[in-house]
Amino acid sequence: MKKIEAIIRPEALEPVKRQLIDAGITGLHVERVAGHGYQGGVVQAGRGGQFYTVDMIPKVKIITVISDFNVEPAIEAIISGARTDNTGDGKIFVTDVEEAVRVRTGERGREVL
Amino acid sequence: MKKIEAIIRPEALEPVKRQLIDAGITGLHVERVAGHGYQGGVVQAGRGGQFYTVDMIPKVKIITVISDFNVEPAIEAIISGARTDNTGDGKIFVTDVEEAVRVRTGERGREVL
Amino acid sequence: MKKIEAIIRPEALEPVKRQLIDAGITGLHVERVAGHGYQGGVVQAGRGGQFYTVDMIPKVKIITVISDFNVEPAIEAIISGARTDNTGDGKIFVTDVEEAVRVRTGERGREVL
Amino acid sequence: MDSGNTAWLLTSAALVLLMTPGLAFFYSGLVRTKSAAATIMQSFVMIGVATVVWVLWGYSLAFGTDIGGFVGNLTVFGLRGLEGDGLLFMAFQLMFAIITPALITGAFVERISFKALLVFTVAWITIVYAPLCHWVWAEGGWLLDLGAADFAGGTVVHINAGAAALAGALFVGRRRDSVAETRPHDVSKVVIGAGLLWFGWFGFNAGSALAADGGAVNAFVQTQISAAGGLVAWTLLSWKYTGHPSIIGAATGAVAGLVAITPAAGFVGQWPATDGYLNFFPALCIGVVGAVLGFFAIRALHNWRDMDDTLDVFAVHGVCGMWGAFATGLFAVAEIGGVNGAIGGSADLLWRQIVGILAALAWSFVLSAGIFWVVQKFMPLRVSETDEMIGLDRSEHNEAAYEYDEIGFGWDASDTIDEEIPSGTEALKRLLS
Amino acid sequence: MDSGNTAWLLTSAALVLLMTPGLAFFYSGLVRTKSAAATIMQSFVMIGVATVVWVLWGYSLAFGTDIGGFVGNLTVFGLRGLEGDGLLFMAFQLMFAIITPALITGAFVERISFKALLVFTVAWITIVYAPLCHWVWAEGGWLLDLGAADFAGGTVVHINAGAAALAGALFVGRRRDSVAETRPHDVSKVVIGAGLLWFGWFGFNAGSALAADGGAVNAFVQTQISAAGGLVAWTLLSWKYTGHPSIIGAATGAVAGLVAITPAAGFVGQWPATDGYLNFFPALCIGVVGAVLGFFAIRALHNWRDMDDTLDVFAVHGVCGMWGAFATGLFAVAEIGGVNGAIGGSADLLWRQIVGILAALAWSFVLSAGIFWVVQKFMPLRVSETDEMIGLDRSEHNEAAYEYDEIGFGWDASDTIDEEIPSGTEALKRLLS
Amino acid sequence: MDSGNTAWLLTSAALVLLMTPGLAFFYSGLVRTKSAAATIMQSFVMIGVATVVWVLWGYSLAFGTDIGGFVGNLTVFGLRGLEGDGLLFMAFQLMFAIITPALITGAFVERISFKALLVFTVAWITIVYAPLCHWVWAEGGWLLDLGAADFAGGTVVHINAGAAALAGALFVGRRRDSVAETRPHDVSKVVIGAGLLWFGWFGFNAGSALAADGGAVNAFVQTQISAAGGLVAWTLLSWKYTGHPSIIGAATGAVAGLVAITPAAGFVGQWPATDGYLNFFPALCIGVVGAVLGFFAIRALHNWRDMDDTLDVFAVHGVCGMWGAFATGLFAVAEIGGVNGAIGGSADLLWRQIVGILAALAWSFVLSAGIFWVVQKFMPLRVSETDEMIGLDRSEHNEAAYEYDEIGFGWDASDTIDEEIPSGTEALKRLLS
Ligand SMILES: Nc1ncnc2c1ncn2[C@@H]1O[C@H](COP(=O)(O)OP(=O)(O)O)[C@@H](O)[C@H]1O
Ligand SMILES: Nc1ncnc2c1ncn2[C@@H]1O[C@H](COP(=O)(O)OP(=O)(O)O)[C@@H](O)[C@H]1O
Ligand SMILES: Nc1ncnc2c1ncn2[C@@H]1O[C@H](COP(=O)(O)OP(=O)(O)O)[C@@H](O)[C@H]1O
Repeated sequence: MKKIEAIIRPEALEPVKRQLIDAGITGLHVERVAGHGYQGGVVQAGRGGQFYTVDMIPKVKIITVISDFNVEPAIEAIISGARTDNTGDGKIFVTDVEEAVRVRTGERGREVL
Repeated sequence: MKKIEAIIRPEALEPVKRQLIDAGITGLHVERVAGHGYQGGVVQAGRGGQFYTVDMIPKVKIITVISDFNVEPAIEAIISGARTDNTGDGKIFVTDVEEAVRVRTGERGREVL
Repeated sequence: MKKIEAIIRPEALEPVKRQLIDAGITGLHVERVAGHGYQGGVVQAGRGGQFYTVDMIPKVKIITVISDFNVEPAIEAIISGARTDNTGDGKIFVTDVEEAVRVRTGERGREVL
Repeated sequence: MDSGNTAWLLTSAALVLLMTPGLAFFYSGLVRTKSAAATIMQSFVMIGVATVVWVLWGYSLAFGTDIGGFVGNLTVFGLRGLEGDGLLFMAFQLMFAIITPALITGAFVERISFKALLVFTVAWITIVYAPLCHWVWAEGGWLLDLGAADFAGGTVVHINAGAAALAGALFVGRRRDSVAETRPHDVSKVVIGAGLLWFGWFGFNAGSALAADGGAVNAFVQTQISAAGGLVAWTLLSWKYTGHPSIIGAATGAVAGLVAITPAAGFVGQWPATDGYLNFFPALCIGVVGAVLGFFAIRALHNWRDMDDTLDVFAVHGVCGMWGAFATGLFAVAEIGGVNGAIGGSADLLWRQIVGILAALAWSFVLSAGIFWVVQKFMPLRVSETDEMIGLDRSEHNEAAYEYDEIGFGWDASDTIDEEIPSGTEALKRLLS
Repeated sequence: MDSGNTAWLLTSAALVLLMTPGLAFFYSGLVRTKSAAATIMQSFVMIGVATVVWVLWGYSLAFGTDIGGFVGNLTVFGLRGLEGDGLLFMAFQLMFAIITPALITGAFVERISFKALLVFTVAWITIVYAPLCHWVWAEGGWLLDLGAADFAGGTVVHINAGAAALAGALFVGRRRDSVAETRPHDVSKVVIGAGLLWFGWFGFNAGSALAADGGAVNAFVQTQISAAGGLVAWTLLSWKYTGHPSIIGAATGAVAGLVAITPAAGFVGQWPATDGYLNFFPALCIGVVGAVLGFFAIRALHNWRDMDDTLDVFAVHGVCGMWGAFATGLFAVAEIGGVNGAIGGSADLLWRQIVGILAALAWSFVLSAGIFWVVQKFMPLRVSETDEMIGLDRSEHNEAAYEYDEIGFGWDASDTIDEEIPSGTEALKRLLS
Repeated sequence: MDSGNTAWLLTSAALVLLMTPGLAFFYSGLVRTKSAAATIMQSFVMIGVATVVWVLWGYSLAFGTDIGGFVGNLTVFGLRGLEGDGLLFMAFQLMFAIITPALITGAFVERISFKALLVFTVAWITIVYAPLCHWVWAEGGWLLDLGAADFAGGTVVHINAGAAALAGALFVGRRRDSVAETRPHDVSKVVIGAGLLWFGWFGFNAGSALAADGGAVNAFVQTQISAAGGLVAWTLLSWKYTGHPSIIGAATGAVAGLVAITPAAGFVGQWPATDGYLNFFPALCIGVVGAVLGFFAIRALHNWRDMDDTLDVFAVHGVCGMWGAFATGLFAVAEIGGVNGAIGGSADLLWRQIVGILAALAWSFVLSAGIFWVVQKFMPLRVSETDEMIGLDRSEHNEAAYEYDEIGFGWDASDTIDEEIPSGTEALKRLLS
């Protein structure tokens, strides 16, 4: 099992979620995060019309634990939902998961995903 | 060392926390997440009495890094605190942790947990 | 590639961020969490002057995925920004990351960090 | 006007002004976070825009010398020659001209273009509101001459706003992501908004007596009873239909009761006229029935796909406004407002009320639709799909409603300055040098 | 009543109405997020319920023709025959009957069953409030005849609510998870609530002069001074005892000062009576001592396990109300309110005040406990353990106070409709077809 | 004073009181979350502190018997001998003495020491505010005798607060982390604050007529028009300069318009004096120009490093206050306020206005700086670097503004008590035993 963590734009959440569901991946959860990377920051304006930049940008993190064979489809789904070709589109990280347990039943392993 | 991540109902937080502490696991942190899985969604009502469903459900994620021998007790503690036998009770994921550092002292390894 | 997760005090966020950026690590994101550990809790006062303790403490989690050779510098940067020598300074956890993808380009591996 | 009446009318005008921020909160609490600030702005900006329009030409079109029963002329353009009581009446009426367009905005929150809204508003006050106001309240207005009764704005404000909302919902089109439902992001904002509306409504209704006398007292009490009836009724309805007593329902019910009593507040009260044994009855009935009608109107309209009147302006203001105008024709008693309604023995008033309702409805719907139709020739009425997805706060105003999160907004390394902060005397020296 | 007095009383009644939404915010800010909306509702719904009860039979029980000094009869049931000044007085009194039960709700927030609360409230206004109100303010009421002085509701509103809160805390029982403390989730809500309360309290106290005259002016000024004294004193106390000047303490101190001056506002002012050199003194003293008593009352009561009067209704309203009533007996001067207190040379008033305090306390506590005792025979007074854990917002009302988080609430895939959105004219055509 | 005038003045005083909580919200919304509650407290506490100072000696210094045109003596110390109309005037004036120091706090939010703020405030009301108030409004005051016109506090309140803010920003020093910008954490709080300010400002300006007459009506209308002009102008300016119509800009523009009209409200109105064809013009011009000046003043001042007047008190209150005082000298017409301005043919008033502006500016800046200079000898004016980083909410008051997050604050295991909760009768028994 692998864990996919994708940091994306908040407004990409729904398209990505839809793509993942279409790809058969329905178990997931999301978190609000603030990101910092190549994207320079968000420009805001003061009430005197002066501009300033905030260097932490609101992002959303989608996390889903999936079977190994689902990794590539998941990555593709996320990219197709989140890509706008501008910096700040986000990153996807893949890590290994050793065990998964369903609280309701105590079942373990791939079936619980 | 292993990292345990458990997605549970918000109202199960305190029972789970108490079970973990009783099991000797006191180092942990929690996050708010929104979940999507088998559980269908939350039904809400509009002011005209119409119903609608919100497909992302508020959940809490408990994260604790523990020694390997603590994994089974921790899983049991979480299940015993969070299980209601209804869908939506949550999932537990276990991953490997390579190193742990205590900021205050710079110490490393199992002792810092 | 390794993932560094550091749970720190909220007010240490900026010093830590600055240290990381100085160490050449600019890709990161942060989350709000509530922590529980050796630190006893936050003492608050009621309006009749009575005191009480809240056992979950607001913390910030910084997450950055970096190349293996950057792990030690990152740990040092975090410690130097967050250490106050009091309990509650926080913990750093290191885990392995198998793959990283840049959504904007689809590129993979160390270059995307 | 003596000092007491002046004091009450000044107070009333201030109270009605406060209703618009109250409405801004009421509406904002009902939408999603990402358009929460923009929704506030859509009401708040009306205080500026409507005031300017009103003091320039709006008041004159409404209350200038009558032209054919239909509209006023420009004799009092720019407040020409107004002072004392006339000026006070202008100010009181101004507050109504502010809140009415603000009410309409509920129909197309979360997607309207701010620019289009401003253009629409200026045109709407001029073309739709001012004439209708003239018909009903100005000397020579044809509905006034006909004898239709509208104490504080059932037709002018509520039916008018409701019908325009209907046109707006049709022309702006439904939200892209959620046809039928709105998801309130802050219940407490809804209730405090309703509380401020209720408070201000005493100025709206009891102020419409234009004096601090028994008529104002009567309007005050009718208002309170009807609002309470609406509150209780809607709470119970939501309890019955959803299994839970809805807080937003309670707030909405109060507003429904307030809307319904608006045209009636100065005409109903004593009941039955002969011995007044049940004086509480007409207002309670108007409030309760208003809530019931509003509740089922929302249910009915939510099944209608093209009509995404998001915050139910037509259901709450249009339907309850019509009911209130109709109920005035039922319950009016000569002892209170000088004219009897159908139950009091005279069917005349009822027919006149129906004429007033239909005239207001048709006039407002047709002309509002016309204005939208013209405006959309010049600019899009709604924002782009991406902007709608991002939310109006960021896309239209570049100002998120909330940045509560200290993360990323708290203490920003890039800004920090290492230089010493000068002492006060040092800074003063630098200033003077 | 002339137009000026009418204007002031209308304004005052509106101001007192606004206190209830203010209280809703004050209380809501003090509880935890998960019951934030429910707490607002518990106050807000009173505006509906109490209004209906009051206009039907409550006012008549309180101010109908006296029966043995104890209660009114049903002569003015349903507002029968009321108009003009009588109707205005009814409306003003109504606002007091709304806020008093709302005050009580602070004692059992976060666990009360909404249904039980409604049943309790209807019974309480009828059985407890209306008679006590009659004793103190109605012609023939035995406390009035005795000569006990209560200008604006120290006994009727505050002691009454405080004693009922005590009974409520005992019968509903303590919260399951936290015996002694409440954790305010929104300090700004607490302060804006206190601000609205303060603003409305000018109507409460200065309105109780029932005229816009020197008496109203005096009550206004005493109110302001006492509230300020309470604010400052409580801030300093919290500073001393916790090391930090508490913001919630400042807001609470203001309320304590306002409560304490309520019975006294029309009786104190000139000081000493002979030359008035220290006119500021009685009110400042009442406010400061009120805050001190309230502060230590909270400390004392929080050690008492069974008594989880969560938002300290008894400490703030009961204790400060008693102090205010007592202080009236100390500081009253004939120059202001026509009667002298103990310091002014006449111990009579003081004894009458003590009788009034004890009568209100006993009456309210015993009968409120009785009502709870009966209600719990028919329905549980509190929600289940799970529901308490989930919080009243979701369990009782299925409406979370806040859904600020865009995640999961922002843009919902399941709802999105791919169909084209029709243009306005298209939609219009469909509508007409 | 008759009952009508008394009613209006009581209402006005209450309205002005409400402005301070309104300001607290306005300011709090503009700062970052971590000092949101502290910012509210900095305004709210003024209601307590200024009231105590004012009723003890402040009012007497301002309105006691004149000493050399410069200050009042202590004849009315502690409200000695005040009653009726005199007491009412005291109360109305008190509300101004509350909000003025509250306005200043915007200059040094997020870093001021609360203790230093309190000490500064007491000194400032005594040394700076009371004398300046005497000059302008008290019998014998030199600016009044000179003939300078300040209807409702352009010099006394706004220029005064603006200049003191400048001194405060210099002495307290800039924020450590962000020199030039503030980051509003809650736009809705800003707007509701502006709404309450606007509402209260009717009391401020129309109340300053000290009667419910044509003068009050005129002031009311001028206030509304100017505020609306400011709102619209600032919105358009932000749109032009940033590409988006700013919501905070709209709120700020309204405040700028309100500030600018304050000194003029009772002097301008009819335009031109001869035929009044453009009666709307002076107020609209004052509001629009006020907004333009405020907007560019903010831009200009933000480039100035040492001057971190965080919430732009000088730009909004100082600059717009000066403009308003100047504009009074331009637009005043004898038909309204009894004196003609420069355009009306008499340059005299304009010169007097300029003297008044400069006197207020210099007096307030120099003495305020002096007070800060002295206070900093005894205690630090600002909190430590760590405390600033943590935010004033936690470091100064140990009370976070918001604890919305249920996590960690919802249900706390450590507190949970396993014991049975006793039934009500059981608890009652325990209580009685
Ligand atoms: N190495 C990293 N570790 C953790 N998060 C990262 C890392 N790099 C980027 N991110 C997150 O991904 C977001 C997008 O990355 P960014 O570099 O801005 O754009 P892009 O991926 O288009 O180059 C950032 O806001 C940040 O939250
Ligand atoms: N594969 C997964 N990856 C990440 N989170 C998951 C996954 N499956 C479920 N979750 C989380 O666990 C929660 C509970 O799962 P759900 O399927 O609804 O119920 P159950 O575990 O009882 O079958 C979901 O709301 C979601 O947040
Ligand atoms: N084993 C753990 N797993 C996850 N989070 C932990 C663990 N131990 C500590 N933490 C987090 O780190 C924070 C600091 O730890 P704490 O034990 O309080 O202080 P210190 O690290 O100084 O001993 C805690 O608030 C908690 O959020």
